[in-house]
Amino acid sequence: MSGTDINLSMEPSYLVSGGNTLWSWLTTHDHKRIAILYALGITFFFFLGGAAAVLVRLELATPAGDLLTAETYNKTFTFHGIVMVWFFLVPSIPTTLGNFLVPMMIGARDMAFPRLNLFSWYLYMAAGLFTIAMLLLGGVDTGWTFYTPFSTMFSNTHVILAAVGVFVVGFSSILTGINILVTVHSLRAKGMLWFRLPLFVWAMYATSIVMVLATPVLAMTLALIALERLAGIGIFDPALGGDPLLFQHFFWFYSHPAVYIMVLPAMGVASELITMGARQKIFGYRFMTWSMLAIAVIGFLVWGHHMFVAGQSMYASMVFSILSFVIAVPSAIKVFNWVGTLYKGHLDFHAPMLYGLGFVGLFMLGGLTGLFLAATALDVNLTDTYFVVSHFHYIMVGGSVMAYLGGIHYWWPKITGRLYSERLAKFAALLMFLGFNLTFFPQYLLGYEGMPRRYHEYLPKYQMLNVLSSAGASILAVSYLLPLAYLGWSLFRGARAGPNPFRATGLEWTTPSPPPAHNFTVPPVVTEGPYEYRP
Amino acid sequence: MSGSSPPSLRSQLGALAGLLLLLAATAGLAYVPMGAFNTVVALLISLAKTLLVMLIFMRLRSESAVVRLVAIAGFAWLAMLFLILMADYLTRVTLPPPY
Amino acid sequence: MIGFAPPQASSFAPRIDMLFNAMLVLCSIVALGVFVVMIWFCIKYRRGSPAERGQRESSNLTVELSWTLIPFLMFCGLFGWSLYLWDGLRTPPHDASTVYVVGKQWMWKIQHPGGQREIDQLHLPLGVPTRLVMTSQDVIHSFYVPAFRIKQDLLPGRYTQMWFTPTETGTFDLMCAEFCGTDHAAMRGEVVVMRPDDYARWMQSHAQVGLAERGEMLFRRFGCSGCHGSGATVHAPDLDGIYGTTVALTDGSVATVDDRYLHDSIMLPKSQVVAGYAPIMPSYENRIGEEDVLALLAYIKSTQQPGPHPTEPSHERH
Amino acid sequence: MTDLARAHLQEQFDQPTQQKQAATLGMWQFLATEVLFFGVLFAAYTACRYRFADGFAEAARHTHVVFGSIETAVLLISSCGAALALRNVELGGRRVAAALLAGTAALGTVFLVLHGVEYASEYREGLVPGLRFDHAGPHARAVELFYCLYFLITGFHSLHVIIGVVLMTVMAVKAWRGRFGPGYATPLENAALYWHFVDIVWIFVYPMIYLVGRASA
Repeated sequence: MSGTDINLSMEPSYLVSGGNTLWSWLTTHDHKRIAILYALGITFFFFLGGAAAVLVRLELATPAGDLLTAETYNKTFTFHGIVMVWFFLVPSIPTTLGNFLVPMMIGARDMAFPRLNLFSWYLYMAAGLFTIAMLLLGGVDTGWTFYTPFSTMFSNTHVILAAVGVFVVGFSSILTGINILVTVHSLRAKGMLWFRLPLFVWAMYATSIVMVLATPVLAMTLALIALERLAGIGIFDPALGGDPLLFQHFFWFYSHPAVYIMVLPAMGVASELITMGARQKIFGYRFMTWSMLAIAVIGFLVWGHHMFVAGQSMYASMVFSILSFVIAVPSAIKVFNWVGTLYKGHLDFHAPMLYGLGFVGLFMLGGLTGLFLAATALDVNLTDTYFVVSHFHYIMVGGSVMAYLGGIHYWWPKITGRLYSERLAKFAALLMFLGFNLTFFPQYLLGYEGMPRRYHEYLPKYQMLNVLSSAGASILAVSYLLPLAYLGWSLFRGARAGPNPFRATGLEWTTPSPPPAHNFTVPPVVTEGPYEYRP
Repeated sequence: MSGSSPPSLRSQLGALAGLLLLLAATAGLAYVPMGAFNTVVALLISLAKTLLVMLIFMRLRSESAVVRLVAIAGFAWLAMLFLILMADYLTRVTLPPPY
Repeated sequence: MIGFAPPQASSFAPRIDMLFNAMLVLCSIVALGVFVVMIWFCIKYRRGSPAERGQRESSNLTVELSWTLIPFLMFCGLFGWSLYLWDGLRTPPHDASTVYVVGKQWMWKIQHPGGQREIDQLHLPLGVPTRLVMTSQDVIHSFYVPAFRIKQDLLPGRYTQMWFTPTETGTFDLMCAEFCGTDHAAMRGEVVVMRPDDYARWMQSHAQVGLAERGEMLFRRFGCSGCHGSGATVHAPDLDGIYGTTVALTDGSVATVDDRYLHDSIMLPKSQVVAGYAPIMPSYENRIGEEDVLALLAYIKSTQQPGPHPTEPSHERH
Repeated sequence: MTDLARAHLQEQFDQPTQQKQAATLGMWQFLATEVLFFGVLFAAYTACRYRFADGFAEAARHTHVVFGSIETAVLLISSCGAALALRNVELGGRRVAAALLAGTAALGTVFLVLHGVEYASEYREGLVPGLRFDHAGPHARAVELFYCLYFLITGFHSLHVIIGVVLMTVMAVKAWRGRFGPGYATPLENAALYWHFVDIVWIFVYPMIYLVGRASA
């Protein structure tokens, strides 16, 4: 896609230049190194949150609450939620792949604010420390949703510490969002018009809008929770005249758009994976970009569908219901366009492509079940049951994690300069797809049977499906550990990757792998749109 | 604040005079009984003051379209929050206590 | 999922299941269609396959618009159908019999109009529209009966309601669906739906003292009578026959003694102090349950001379 | 472009104008997030006031409207000071700009002192929820809620003023040392934008806190 040919140069790669001391990494301003710093933190938290999930699934293998006490169980799923949402899913793609690729894809030397970029990593780590401290001191048992008045007046756990952790990580998220938005606005290479941007960049752009405009609301709301515990102000406390529903409104004003913070980047990654695998242009490029922007905006108007039975006005519920149906339209457009992209292609089933196809399938199943929850009359029965649990895991684990790993596999040669075992990677992708469905499909049935979520013990009639789910979870766990092993191995023993092992389009593939410190030796000039694959 | 020449002294001092006048107006009008319109008037005056500050002190007049869009976005999103939040409160039917 | 559905035991259940199944069929068709097309493309257009390719368009407005508008119209239809059911779910009929539910960590306290009280059990007659008026004493709970396909949160400091008509006799699971603390999972109970004659017999055998009599008992047990009773030495207002009158408050305003006022005077005695009295009454907030306040209020009301009530006390209808 | 601007050019940018536009855009985005930060408090205020209209009117009548009005004027004038300082720098000035910035910081301090006096008198009047609150009457709860929000909103705003005063002081020193000139004043511009934003927040706080229920007393 670029007018210049491959920028092969003798410049040392970013992994080497600037020295390789610990200090050089901790003070780096290079967006690629910061992406790797983030990747380390995110991987750590992913497995930490995953360990909590393993405990939850083990406990739920039998109906009796025998493995963990009720209190420990509650702390475990809360920890799982907090870590996975704020320390893995929200930052995962934007801070690693986004940080690494956005400047490269638009032909820039770095992010617009490199120091701010590093600072937001430190914020992320500081927030992580708060969260670890919270865990070590005994955890928190409110659920990741912090519903009042339980979190403010009744819980005796470390709610303030947890809230501070999330508050700080929120700032990290805001700063990342601002950085990406400004970078895309001001640092595009010559000829990189808006509608020549790869869809991944568009996805990061839409995500950043949501991050910047939604996160402050969460931060302030959690600050209010902390103050309510500390100083006894009563804005959310009915005993003092406050309204717990006000908390839910504020919380979901962030936390519903946060779902789009998690899935929009995944959509961007999937678009890259599928065009590469199909070796042709994305079908309906403009519809893809507009639908992402539409999701980012409409995503702010649907939060009340979490509150259909919470006691909000029935008229407000009607409005939220129709808007929730409406936001399914752009998601549907995207699924159809991905499938359309396969039409008349030359399909190569590399591991990244398998992840991409897996993402489309699982995202679609998660999205379709979302329709059931958007329908007020059905939501009354299904909300707060395992149906909801399964629905959002399909979107976040089936969707986002699948796409995140697909992206890691796709750009791994670019990031590290090494190739991994393609056969193992394909096997892991298939295993993940199967393990995931075995874990979470039974949960749809459980929810339909009426098993409420956040139950430490349950009625014996639900056991069969729970055992299936726990069995699936063990397969899923293996499929997550596998990439850790073979990707780790490839770091040291993998074959050297050329600049473009997938013969993909995009500016990031025009520089050596791993790229030099400032990405391009010659500033690239762009003359055509993305995904100009030639068979 | 891209590349344009600095604004005139008159515009800055004029804006300040306008702001102080509006301050006097809003303080005075608060004591005139107008029912619900007291709040409406107070908010309209606040809006006028905000526009003065943003357009003249913050020089939004000479900024690029993107910056103006960002400046509006913050308020627009806040409006969404207010609109739907209050839609709930305004249409909520409180169930009378049964005792 | 038809095989997994819990029993349909309320008038809503079949109608909600019908919408669910309709959506299920629709979504299954879409999902299956997409999967089939995806797999078909994957096989047909795999690298090196002999399939004819020609020039594929990069976009096609007709195609895009059709897969934008068709889902949209479909969604509007589903929304309308769901709205129709929703309206029914939210509008209790006027002749519904009312049962009070108080949620508390971690139990359900039920109070029938005739004074019968139960914990974690709710006995109901078959075929009678029932309205539950609910509140919580501490955190948010949620009253969930899967067999009835209904759920409603219970909020502290506020009343919420839900209604249904049981259509099957039997025992159905009742669960708390909103996370409410340590023993959330143990906050379960059962709804027992009985034939009307069985129900009448059950009510008879569990008849307890009426609400007002219980209130009188509590009036003594909580020590209210020590100050407010006749012959008390402490300077406190006499409550006999006070309901429905107006009292002057220390801040010069006047309050009508209604349900709200009495409730607040027990729970927040400092907020409205009657003129001529010192604000010495301790707050009973967090010390007595909402269901006891109900009984106390019934007692205070019963001390008044027969006459027109400012509001008809609904639980004394029987 | 001046040498001053060239000297501050970071390697990811090609042109000083590009860098300046990026900084301005970033600052405005930060201010948009700030709008939503304060917006939560304002939304909470609106919801509570809708539920307890009379109580809020009663509570607001206990605020010190004279103090509030003077504080508003002080902030408005200081905002103008910051704008004039920037203008002066762009015209090549140094001493006047530094003086104006110092004046801005001083006015910010005056604002804080006035607010401190206000808080102290509220403590004396028993209007501080949690510490000393002895307002009674039918609206006691609503009044308490109002003062919770009052301390939250004004406290959070004062925190911003404190940051602003520090920023303005730093900018005054930098301007005095000639770190800015007609071609390069980005830090000063962004600091001024921040200060104006703090001013805007107060423009809304003032009628919401001090002017409610004045006509119906």
